[in-house]
Amino acid sequence: MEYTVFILLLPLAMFLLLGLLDSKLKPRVAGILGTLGMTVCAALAYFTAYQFFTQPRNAEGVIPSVTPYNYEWLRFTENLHIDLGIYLDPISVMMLVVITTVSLMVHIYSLGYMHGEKGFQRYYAFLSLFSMSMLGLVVATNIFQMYIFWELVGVSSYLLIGFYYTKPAAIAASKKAFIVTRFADLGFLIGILILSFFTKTFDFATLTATPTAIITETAGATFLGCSVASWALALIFMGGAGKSAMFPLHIWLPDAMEGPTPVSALIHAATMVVAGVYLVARLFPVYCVTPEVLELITTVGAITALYAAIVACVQTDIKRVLAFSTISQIAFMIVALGVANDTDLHEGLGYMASMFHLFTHAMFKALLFLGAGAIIHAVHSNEMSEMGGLRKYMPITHITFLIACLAIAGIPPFSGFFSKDEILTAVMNKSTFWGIWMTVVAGLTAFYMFRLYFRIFWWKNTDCSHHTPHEAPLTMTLPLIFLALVTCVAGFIPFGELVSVNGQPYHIHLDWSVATTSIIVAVCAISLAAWLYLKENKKPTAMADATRTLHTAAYRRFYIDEIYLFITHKIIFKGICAPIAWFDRHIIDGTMDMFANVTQWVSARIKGLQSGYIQSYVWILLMGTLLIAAITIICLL
Amino acid sequence: MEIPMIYYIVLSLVMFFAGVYGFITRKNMLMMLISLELMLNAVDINFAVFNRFLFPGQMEGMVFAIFAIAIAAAETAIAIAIIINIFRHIRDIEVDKLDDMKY
Amino acid sequence: MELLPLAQQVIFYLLAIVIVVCSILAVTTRRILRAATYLLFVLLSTAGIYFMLDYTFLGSVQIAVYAGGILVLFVFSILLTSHPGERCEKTSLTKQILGIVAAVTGAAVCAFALFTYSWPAVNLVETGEHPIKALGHALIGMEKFQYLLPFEAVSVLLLACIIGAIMIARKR
Amino acid sequence: MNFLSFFVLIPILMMAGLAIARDMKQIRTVAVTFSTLQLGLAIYTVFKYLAERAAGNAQDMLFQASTMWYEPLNIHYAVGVDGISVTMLLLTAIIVFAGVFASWKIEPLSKEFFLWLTLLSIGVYGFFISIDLFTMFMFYEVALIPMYLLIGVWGSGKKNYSAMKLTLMLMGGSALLMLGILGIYYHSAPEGGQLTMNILEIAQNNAIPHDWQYFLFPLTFVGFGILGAMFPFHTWSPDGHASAPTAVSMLHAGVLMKLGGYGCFRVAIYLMPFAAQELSWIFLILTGISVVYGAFSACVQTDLKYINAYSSVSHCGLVLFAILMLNNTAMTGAVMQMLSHGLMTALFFALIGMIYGRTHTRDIREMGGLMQIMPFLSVCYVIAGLASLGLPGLSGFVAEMTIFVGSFQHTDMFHRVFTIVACCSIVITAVYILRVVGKLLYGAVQNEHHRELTDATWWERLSAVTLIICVAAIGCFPGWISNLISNSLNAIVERLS
Repeated sequence: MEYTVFILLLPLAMFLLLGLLDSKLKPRVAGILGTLGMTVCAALAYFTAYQFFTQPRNAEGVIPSVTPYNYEWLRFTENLHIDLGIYLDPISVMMLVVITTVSLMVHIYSLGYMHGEKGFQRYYAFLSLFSMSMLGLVVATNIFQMYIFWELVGVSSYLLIGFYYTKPAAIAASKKAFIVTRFADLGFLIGILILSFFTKTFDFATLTATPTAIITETAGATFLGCSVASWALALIFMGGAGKSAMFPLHIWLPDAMEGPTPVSALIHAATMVVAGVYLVARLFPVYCVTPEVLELITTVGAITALYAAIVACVQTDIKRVLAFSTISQIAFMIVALGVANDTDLHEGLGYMASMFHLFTHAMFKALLFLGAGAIIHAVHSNEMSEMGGLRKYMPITHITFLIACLAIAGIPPFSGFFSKDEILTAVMNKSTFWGIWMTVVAGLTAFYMFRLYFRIFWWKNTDCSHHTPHEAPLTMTLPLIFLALVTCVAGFIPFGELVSVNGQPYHIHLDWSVATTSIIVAVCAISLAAWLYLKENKKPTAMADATRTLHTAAYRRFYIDEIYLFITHKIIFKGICAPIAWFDRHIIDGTMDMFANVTQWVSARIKGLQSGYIQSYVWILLMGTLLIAAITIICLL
Repeated sequence: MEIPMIYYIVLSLVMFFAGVYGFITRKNMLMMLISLELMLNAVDINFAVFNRFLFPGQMEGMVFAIFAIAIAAAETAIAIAIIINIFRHIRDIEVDKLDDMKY
Repeated sequence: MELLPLAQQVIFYLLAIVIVVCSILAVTTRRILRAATYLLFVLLSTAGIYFMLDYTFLGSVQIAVYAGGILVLFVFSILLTSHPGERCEKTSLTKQILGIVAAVTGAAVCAFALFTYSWPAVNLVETGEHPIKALGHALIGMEKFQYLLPFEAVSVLLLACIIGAIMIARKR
Repeated sequence: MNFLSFFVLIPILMMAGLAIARDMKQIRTVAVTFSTLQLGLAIYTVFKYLAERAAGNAQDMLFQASTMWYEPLNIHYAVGVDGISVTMLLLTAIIVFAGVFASWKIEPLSKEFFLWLTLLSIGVYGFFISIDLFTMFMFYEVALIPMYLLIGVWGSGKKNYSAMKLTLMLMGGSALLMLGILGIYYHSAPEGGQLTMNILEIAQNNAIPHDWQYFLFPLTFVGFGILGAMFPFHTWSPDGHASAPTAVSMLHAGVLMKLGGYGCFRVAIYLMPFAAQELSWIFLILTGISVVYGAFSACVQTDLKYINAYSSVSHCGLVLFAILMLNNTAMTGAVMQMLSHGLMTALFFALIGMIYGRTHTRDIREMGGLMQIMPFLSVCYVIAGLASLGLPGLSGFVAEMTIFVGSFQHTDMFHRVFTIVACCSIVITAVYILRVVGKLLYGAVQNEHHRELTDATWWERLSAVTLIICVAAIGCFPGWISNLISNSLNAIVERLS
């Protein structure tokens, strides 16, 4: 399967081609070239998936993982070396499919959405760069390769968020996204360093094959009461949490919506943000040897899920709502991983559920974002208050959006139902408390999604006197329809057969008690949303007024951003950087200047001796001579 | 030759230190030059006197006195040329005004 | 010069008084032209001293070069650079004191050295005047006690001086 | 004659050529021809070196040659190269080449400018090829002195102050160095043996007593460390770089600061391994501070060159930091960091110079939205920034990661903790780089007059593109250069154990 290397090289070539030629290409040509490249790439990915999953299973019933390509890129020591390679196992192949599909859809969609934008070619170049990096990330053979592509996706995300580089908000958002994730990456890097120091390898295959090695190697080494192994893994998770926008590192994601909407769909909904989940899944056997870290992961995920869901309920910018919903949904996946275990298939249900949700979520969240893009394209605003009653004007968008909302709310038979149900079951198995917690979050999800849906498509009958919204062009609706179809059928894919914690096929069976509960909760939430938002009325405002404090707090995202702002500006900039700069200029440099000044002062003082007046010289010369003469005479006497 | 050698030397001594005094106190460059001539002259006397009294058969002292006079003449010529040149530039020949090239 | 001892003494004292007085006046007078004149007296008296010592050639050189040549230069330059009757400004008291201190201590130390030194017994031989011919040989000879090298050096120096003086003083 | 001497000879010929050049065109022709020649020679050296190694030549230094120069002190003109010097020679040649194009329109006194610049490069080349302590020191001085004139005459801002400060501080460093070198010389052979200045012989004799090493190691390390901008001796760097003309900043930050790191390797660590191990912790603290401190300082600067100078403090701090880790990987990282920092900082300074040449200000508060006005320069600036903050695929990442991984392999806990402290710089670097990029390139145009400015000319493009290609090449294919360096380091590392 050596051809898989072209899945990476093709987008890279596209990036170089489009990036270097830039404005020398016609926008249209650039767009089509990029899309074609991605199409080939997607075809290759599908073929890979087909080939991979149809392989004969080995004796344990596991699909053997394949490393079709591995190149030693940089050697550090005897054991440590960064390889660039391709590692195919169920989850990476699944990710290949997800990424290429969504990316292809976004490529096609952008042909219409970004039409006429300045820097169209650049946009496609960045998209290709991102696709390349993301694909490289998921097929990484070793943790350092992952880190490399991890950084690359970070940069592509930075470039794409800041695509409208004249808009201050976009610049700030891109900067924020990069720096927050960079901070998380610091944890990732330190985690890698610690892990590799003890296990003497970066290689995933080796790491996961002997996951207990880290425990034996680090035996006795503790730091602040926890074993070094836990620290390493927790730090690596920190990297994942940063990319996946887990609380409290989530602050960059809502702001990242300043980027073009298709970018949000690709990067900040479907692919890049699930990198954290993927990272934990990739190292899952290793995580399993440190249960305390898994508990940490569960807790972080659960808090994030609830937090994001609450905030999503009161946001007014549709992309922000979707962003918080993304955070919340990723938190679902994280929680599912946290409650899983690799002892057997049943214990490891969370792992499978998490991956399944990742898959379905990527499709319907991309759909939601692309739909939102179509709406924004039509209304020229992100604010809900500008919208309403759009169902008449944009039928295709309406239907596909509804499908996606139903999917995310967990209504059968849409894909979200199946995956979310597995997650709830897994959580319920582990702990009832978290199970109820997550069910509540699922309910909230249904509520805020339908709040969004009703608010956009129903609410009022828009007069649209000055501007009539119209359905998007074909290039934009086609991806919507495609993704909607996928959303409808994805739930029936026998996902557990392909992906499971130890690779053996797992037959998904619905736990009807959990499923029924969640459906009931979802339906109630939807009804509540319908009651509040179906027709234009004063109820929502009244409710908001009734819970003013909570509402404002949630609207301001519980002031987390303000706290960050305080820390960065007041503490880091004013409290550390500025004093250091002052110290440097005045104390350190001052000391150096002082040496110079003292020297100068002394010379100025003794300069009088070198007056330049020949008479003083003569006088001094004479007196000196006389002194010497006198001394000589006295001595001779 | 009734006059003892020491008389001559004391004479030149007085002349020399008169020159020193003049050189140190006067600001006018020409005056300094005059003082300088006094000192040179005192030295010439010493040459001649030592030659005469201590080594009467030889003439080193005299020869060197002649050389000294020649060099003094040369030096004076140059010095005066310089002084006049300076005078042309700054209309003055006081030494303490000559500080353009200082520092 | 054959002179009576008394006459010798009288002449010496006369010359000595002229030299001492004129030297001191030369360095203290505030009129520069007078200073030059005093210098002339000093130079002439010095020439007198040389004559007394039987160095007639030296004495005549002294008169010709110093009194005749250099002094004329001085007078010219003085006239060029100052107005007639102009007085130099008074030297400051500090400077005077410094000068006096330097001169007096210097003189004292030298005098002390002179008077405490035990001179070799001066065996004054009446040699009369050195023949000019011998002097001429000494100046251009290359043997021991002959001075061709310094002579040439001085001649080159003089040449350089002439050129230098012209270069410096000429108008640009 | 040994072909390494051409590294010194070609610039001398170039100076002769410049001396007879009459107008700007001829000056440029001469400069371009010779710097290209030099670049060719550097590349040739790399290949020849690799071929020689492949042929199995296992000497520590290849292409050695030695000529007696001053008998009483046994000073030789001795040359030889290993992987590290070859890398540095290549770096120098690239930067000089780019620097020539960056100073295409230097005014006034262009001929003199190029003459001094060439003299500076002679010093640098000579330093890298020398294996005799005294020759090395002499070339070091040759490289320092022209700086004074180059900054003082062609600089901007407080140029006299900066030139003076830079020269005096570096001279202070070389005074320490002179002392250190003499100390090494007088202990270079066992009792009664022939004293020598040759580094290889000194290393072979290994005769410097331990108590003397305690004294000489700090002298030499600080002496070179001053040039490597080690805290607290870095303050010449912000002022010096800010005032220097473009090509000089490039050469200075790009190459001259590397003399410090290279010297620490070649003299301090290689010749005094015992003290290096015993005293490394002191300097580790200092360099660790440099790394973080430089980055923090850069965060609040407003002058582009100051930002870059502090960033250089941080990055060069990392070089010395890694050297002190005393293991092969970290030291390989250090050399790669020298190379990488040299290239990208030269790129930065070149771009800043080009921007400054147009806007006549370097204050980021007075500029904005340059991306719309000069897209080419802006894109290059972004690339340089990304390289600086360690984007994979560009050289900074490779070097930093090699350093971090290598440093973290140290068996001592203290060293590992300090590695983590140094790692923090990657975040701070991102902060100040993005701050500049955001303010300078993105956003609305601050000054309406800037709208009329033009984008890069062909020679500016050539200069920037050369550097970018090198940065990207190292970033994408680091393997061969890492092997080249790491093989040469074995000799040094063996002495340490």
